[in-house]
Amino acid sequence: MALAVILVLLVVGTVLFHVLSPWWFTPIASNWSMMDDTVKLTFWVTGIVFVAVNLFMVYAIVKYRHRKEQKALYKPEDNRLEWILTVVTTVGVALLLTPGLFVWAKFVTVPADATEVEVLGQQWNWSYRLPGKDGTLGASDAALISADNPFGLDPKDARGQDDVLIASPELHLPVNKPVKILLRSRDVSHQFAVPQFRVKMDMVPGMVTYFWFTPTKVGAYNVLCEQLCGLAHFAMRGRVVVDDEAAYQAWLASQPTFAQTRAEVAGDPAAGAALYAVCSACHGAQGQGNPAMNAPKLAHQAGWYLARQLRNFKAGVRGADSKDVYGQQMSPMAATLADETAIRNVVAYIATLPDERPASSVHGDAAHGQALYGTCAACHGTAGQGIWATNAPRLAGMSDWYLARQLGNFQHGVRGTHLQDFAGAQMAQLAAALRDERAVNDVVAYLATLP
Amino acid sequence: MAYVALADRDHALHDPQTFVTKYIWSQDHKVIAIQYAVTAIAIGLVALVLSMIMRLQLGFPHTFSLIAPNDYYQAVTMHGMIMVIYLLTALFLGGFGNYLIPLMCGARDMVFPYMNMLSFWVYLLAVLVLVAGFFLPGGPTGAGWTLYPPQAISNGTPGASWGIICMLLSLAIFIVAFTMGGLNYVTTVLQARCRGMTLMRMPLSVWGIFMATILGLLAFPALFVSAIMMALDATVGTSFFMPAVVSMGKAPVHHGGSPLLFQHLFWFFGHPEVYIVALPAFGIVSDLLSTHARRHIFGYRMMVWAILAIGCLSFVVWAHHMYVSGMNPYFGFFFATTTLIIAVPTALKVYNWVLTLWRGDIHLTVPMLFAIGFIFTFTHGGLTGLFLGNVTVDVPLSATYFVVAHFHMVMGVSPIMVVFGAIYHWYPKMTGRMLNDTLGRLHFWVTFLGVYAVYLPMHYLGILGVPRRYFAYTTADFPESVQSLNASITVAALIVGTAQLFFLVNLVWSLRNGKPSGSNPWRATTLEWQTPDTPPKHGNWGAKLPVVYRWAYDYSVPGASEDFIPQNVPPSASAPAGAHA
Amino acid sequence: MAADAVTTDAAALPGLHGAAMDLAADKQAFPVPWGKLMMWIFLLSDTFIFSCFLTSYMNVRISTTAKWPNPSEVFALNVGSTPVPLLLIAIMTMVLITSSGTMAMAVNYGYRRNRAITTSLMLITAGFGATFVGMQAFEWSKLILQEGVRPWGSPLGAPQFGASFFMITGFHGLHVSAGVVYLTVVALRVWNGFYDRKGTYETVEIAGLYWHFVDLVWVFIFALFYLW
Amino acid sequence: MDHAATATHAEGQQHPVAIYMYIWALLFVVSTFSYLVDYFHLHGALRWTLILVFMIVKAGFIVAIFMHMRWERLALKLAILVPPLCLLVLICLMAIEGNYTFVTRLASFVH
Ligand code: HEA
Ligand code: HEA
Ligand code: CUA
Ligand SMILES: [Cu+2]
Repeated sequence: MALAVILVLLVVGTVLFHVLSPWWFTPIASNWSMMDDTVKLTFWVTGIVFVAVNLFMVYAIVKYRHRKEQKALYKPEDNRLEWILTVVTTVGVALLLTPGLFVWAKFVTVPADATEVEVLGQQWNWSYRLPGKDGTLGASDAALISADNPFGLDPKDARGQDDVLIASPELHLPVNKPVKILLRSRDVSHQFAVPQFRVKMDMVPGMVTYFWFTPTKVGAYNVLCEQLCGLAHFAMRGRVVVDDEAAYQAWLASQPTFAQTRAEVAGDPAAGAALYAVCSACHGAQGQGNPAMNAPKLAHQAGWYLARQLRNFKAGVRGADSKDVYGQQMSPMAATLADETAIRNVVAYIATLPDERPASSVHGDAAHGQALYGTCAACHGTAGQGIWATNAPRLAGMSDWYLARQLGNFQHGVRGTHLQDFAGAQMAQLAAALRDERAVNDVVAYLATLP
Repeated sequence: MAYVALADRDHALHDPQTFVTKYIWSQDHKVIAIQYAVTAIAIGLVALVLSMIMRLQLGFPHTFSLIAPNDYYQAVTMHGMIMVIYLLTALFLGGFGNYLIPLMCGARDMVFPYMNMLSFWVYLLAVLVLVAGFFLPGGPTGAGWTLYPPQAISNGTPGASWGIICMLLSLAIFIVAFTMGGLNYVTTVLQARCRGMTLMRMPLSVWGIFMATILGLLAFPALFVSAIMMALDATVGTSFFMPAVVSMGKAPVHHGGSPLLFQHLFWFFGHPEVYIVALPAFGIVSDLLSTHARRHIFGYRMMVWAILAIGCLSFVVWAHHMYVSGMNPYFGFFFATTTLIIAVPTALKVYNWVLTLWRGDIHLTVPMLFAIGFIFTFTHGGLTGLFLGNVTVDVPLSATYFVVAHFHMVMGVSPIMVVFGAIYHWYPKMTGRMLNDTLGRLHFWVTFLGVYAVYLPMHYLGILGVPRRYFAYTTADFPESVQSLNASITVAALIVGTAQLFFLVNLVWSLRNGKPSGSNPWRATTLEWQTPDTPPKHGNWGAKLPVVYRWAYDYSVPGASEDFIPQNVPPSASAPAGAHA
Repeated sequence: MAADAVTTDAAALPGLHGAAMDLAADKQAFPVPWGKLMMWIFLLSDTFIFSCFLTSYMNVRISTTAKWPNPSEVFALNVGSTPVPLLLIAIMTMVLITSSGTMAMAVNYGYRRNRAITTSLMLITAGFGATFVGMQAFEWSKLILQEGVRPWGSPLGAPQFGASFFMITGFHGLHVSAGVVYLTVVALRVWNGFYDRKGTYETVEIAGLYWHFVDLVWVFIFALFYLW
Repeated sequence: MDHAATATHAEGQQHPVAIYMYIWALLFVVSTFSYLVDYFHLHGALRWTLILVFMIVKAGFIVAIFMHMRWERLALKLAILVPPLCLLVLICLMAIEGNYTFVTRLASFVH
């Protein structure tokens, strides 16, 4: 009876696998332990049924397997048995459903003392908004979204002025305080999910959805997007850091309000020119870049991107890795820029520099590169022009040798590994899709052909 | 009675003359069935290959890196859609439905053979349009088989320009094809049965296919409508499903649409759809079990009522796919309740299958092996469904590999088991030859053990929180062990995938070399085995329609000379009337 | 149940029990021709299509924050200088109802094997249908040219207004147009005695079912789109 | 039910032409009523009830008389008229859902 034996083995094996499996829920870090309980309960009930049904089947297979002059029993209906089974099943189902509904009732009723936090999802990263002093969030509108109002807040709405805007994918929360997470999306549906919190919810463009929980463990947790949102869905990461009260307040204090972000003055090219003198040594007076100095072209690169990279270098988010030789050279240079204003000024100056095409130095199969570039185009644009909304810098007409080197760095964990470098980490995940050096050169070669 | 005569009214069978009218433009339900089946299996193999490519990426992301993220999402999407719609739906209804309904009901053909023929050709067109997506600029859509807008039609999703249009068009065409066929199946079952064939004497195969067809006729409209509206949103610029969105930093062009509306429409179709592929499997497996256990199906009436109950309930559970979609959270109470209620009739079917084996005279033939494999995997998959149906339990598991494991176990494995069992069972009737037994057993064991090795561990990835529809993970997200588990799953999947060659080889080889089967190799009671010639000729029954005297399950009737009494045998000393008229 | 072939005399038994007996009958569940049942089931399926359209329209209309234009003004016609609300729509409704009436009678005369009257009634029905489509074309052009309403937006308010309107009335219009062709074909066959030769006029009734359904759908569109 | 008897014994559906005329007239009247509902700018619950009532009445007549449902066997009546009921669930829930979306939009968007 090979079949019977194997079926028994499968049943036993299944149970054993369940018991011994190292793959199980991540340690819970929220108040939703009841969810785990309902799961465990369900495992018990269904597990018993699974074993019972299959072992009975095995019994039948063994006992009633075909033998000479054996005849099956002819007894079409057995209503009593059917009814008993119906009742048992109904009871079993009720046993599962009732606790489930009770917990769900908790889920849909948000505690009165829960503070609101808005999560804004977009292809393919996260940002957050806190109500600020007045405890209420201002109105938003997709039509208002732009590079300098990424949250699309209504400038005329008084409630919005003190809203705290967190442009980074890292959110901090105070431990043991219930939060109501409001979910808003800028483009397509996403899902804000942190396995350790158990609860999650889609964010649907054109409306605002919610769920609530109370973080119970201090620590840092990865945010995963669990609603297919396009090509980089799998690389859409954020982080929730659960702090004790003191640390939380400290963090909160360092975050700008909407009013403050509006107040920021544009950089001053004239002031920037002076600062740029330092840079020009390597990057050239026209910011045209200089392979000999390993300095990439800066002219015509998106200002917001340059500013972010300068901040990263200053903060050691980039260029800290010992393998990143040239990055390490850049860090001290960036350090000479005193503050945010300095950064803005120098970026403003770079914006005034003329755009001249660097000679191409990387050789590869542009046709093949074009095929590969299909993936990159999603963020960097079909023309490689760069898109602020996806944090993607310009690639077309930039120093190709530099692009190749950076792709290499991303692939080999030289860049994009720092905890705060979310965009870099995302790029690293996508760069991993390029099989080898050849693939890298092909893409870069294709980029060189773009106008 | 004026109208009773209607059913006796024989078809004006156009008798096919040329090879073309016989095998290509054929109006014979059996030929159409085979055309449907071959097309479905062919496209199914494409989906199979796609799944293998996906597995290679998931199992060995950096060793092979055959594909880029956009290819992966296109593979996932086409894999899912092809498997559900173009393989299983078409194979069960267009294939088995076409072949079995007239034969099992004792009809000469479908009631409207010409329309039936059109149905196939339109289906073929749908498949071609779908495949065309692969060759258009941007490739097929990568929006996931659920095609949620805005994502499905906005840049940043592969194939958002041409692919999605192809997909929507193909679906619309498929629905037209299905409607033409479906109207035929339903009307044939209701109006064209032979004398003595009452509904409560019909084999459960027919019941399952019949109910599935009704579900199709009532559920596909929702998909049809949403396909049209999404196509309009994409091409004309209407805003049904599209709110104001800032895609890639560009200013909104749409205003005020509701993405949730699409999700509701999709699942109003989608959930009945999963039963469309399940119910025929339920029906067919019942007949396999009863025939090869030489015992009547246990609790026939209950089985019929269960099919009806499941069919009705399946229209009021759809939003269990949307517990965490941001819909009105209070819906959770309603849908969790209705969803778990479905478990009861389904449970009864499971019990009755097992109870059919109990006190039977079980022959472990290849079809029987697959039938038992079905019970095992379906019970497993169904039970995991209870996790997901119970709203609270679903929240942590939704959108993880637990879901993927659930629906493969219950849809990607168990109905496929039935498909295989059924082909081993009816191949003799279709060709007059048996399939090779050794190859068959080999095929069963590798497939059965293989798929369990694929999908059992997958649940635990889900519990750990590994999300579905991920091209790759980083070690920052999940422990190394996840990677190694994925690798082993891939290996198992590859083995199973290649094992299908046993089957394909068997199909072709036995056509010539299989041992002749005779007209009723399994000594079965149902009408299709009682045809005057095997394979049945055009018109099925020769001069005279059969007359039915008993239900489909008179196996091992006490006092009978044989351990089975065909439905068309009148009661007599050697063949007493069964307990069940 | 008797073991030999059963043939229930369905017409004899009224009520639920009768229904049960019908369904328990062998050979066929309903005392109607194959084609007629098939048409009924098709219409059932079509009902789901139109219901989904209307439900979607309802959902987007409820959920939009933009102003929803008032149909009774948008679809008003000027008689002299005074605007009469929904005038054209009212007329269209009457036209369609009338066509349904003539169709019903056509079916009737069909069964009485009165070819001349049947044919003419059907052609009249088709004629009304064509008129309806014509009026709809007029209404569309008025909406597009004068009101500036487009499927992707409208000066009057919510873009879903135009979108739903064009989609729903358009889909209904297609049904009507198809019906006109269908009726004409059947009418001609009636005329050349095709059904006398075939021995039954059920096709006329089947065509009738389809036509009445088109009318039925309009009843809902009228109430839910124009009057809401 | 004698109608049914005749209907099934004689060929197909034959009923006195007068009845069609009668229903036709009725439909005219009811349509006019529902038109007047709008004409007199009735509002709120009253408007809704009237509109829906007239709609159902008209639909009823068309199905029952023009489409001969009235003379069909109960089995067929049930088979055709019961399935659409599951649409009611969809319609009601979609109304609620639309409302929910609307409320969240009011709560947090500029309008
Ligand atoms: C053949 C197809 C099929 C079948 C039959 C089922 C059957 C069921 N499914 Fe499944 N399901 C799918 C195909 C199917 N499903 C697919 C394709 C998806 C994913 C779509 C996507 O997102 O891509 C899905 C997803 C899915 C979800 C959404 C998960 C999510 O996205 O978060 C849910 C949630 O409720 C669910 C529930 C159920 C339930 C309760 C059943 C029930 O019908 C199961 C009933 C059966 C049993 C319960 C087993 C037998 C019973 C017994 C042995 C009795 C003993 C029981 C007790 C005593 C308690 N399914
Ligand atoms: C019937 C449906 C069906 C079937 C049979 C399969 C079969 C398989 N599926 Fe598929 N799958 C889906 C339906 C199905 N799948 C759906 C709906 C999705 C969701 C898509 C989405 O998220 O949008 C999905 C998604 C999906 C994923 C998740 C991808 C992701 O979320 O990132 C994975 C990953 O491993 C996977 C793997 C496999 C594998 C390895 C097989 C193997 O093939 C199983 C082993 C092989 C067999 C059991 C034999 C199969 C037989 C045939 C295919 C018939 C061919 C005909 C002959 C051989 C005669 N599938
Ligand atoms: Cu964002 Cu997936
Ligand atoms: Cu479902």
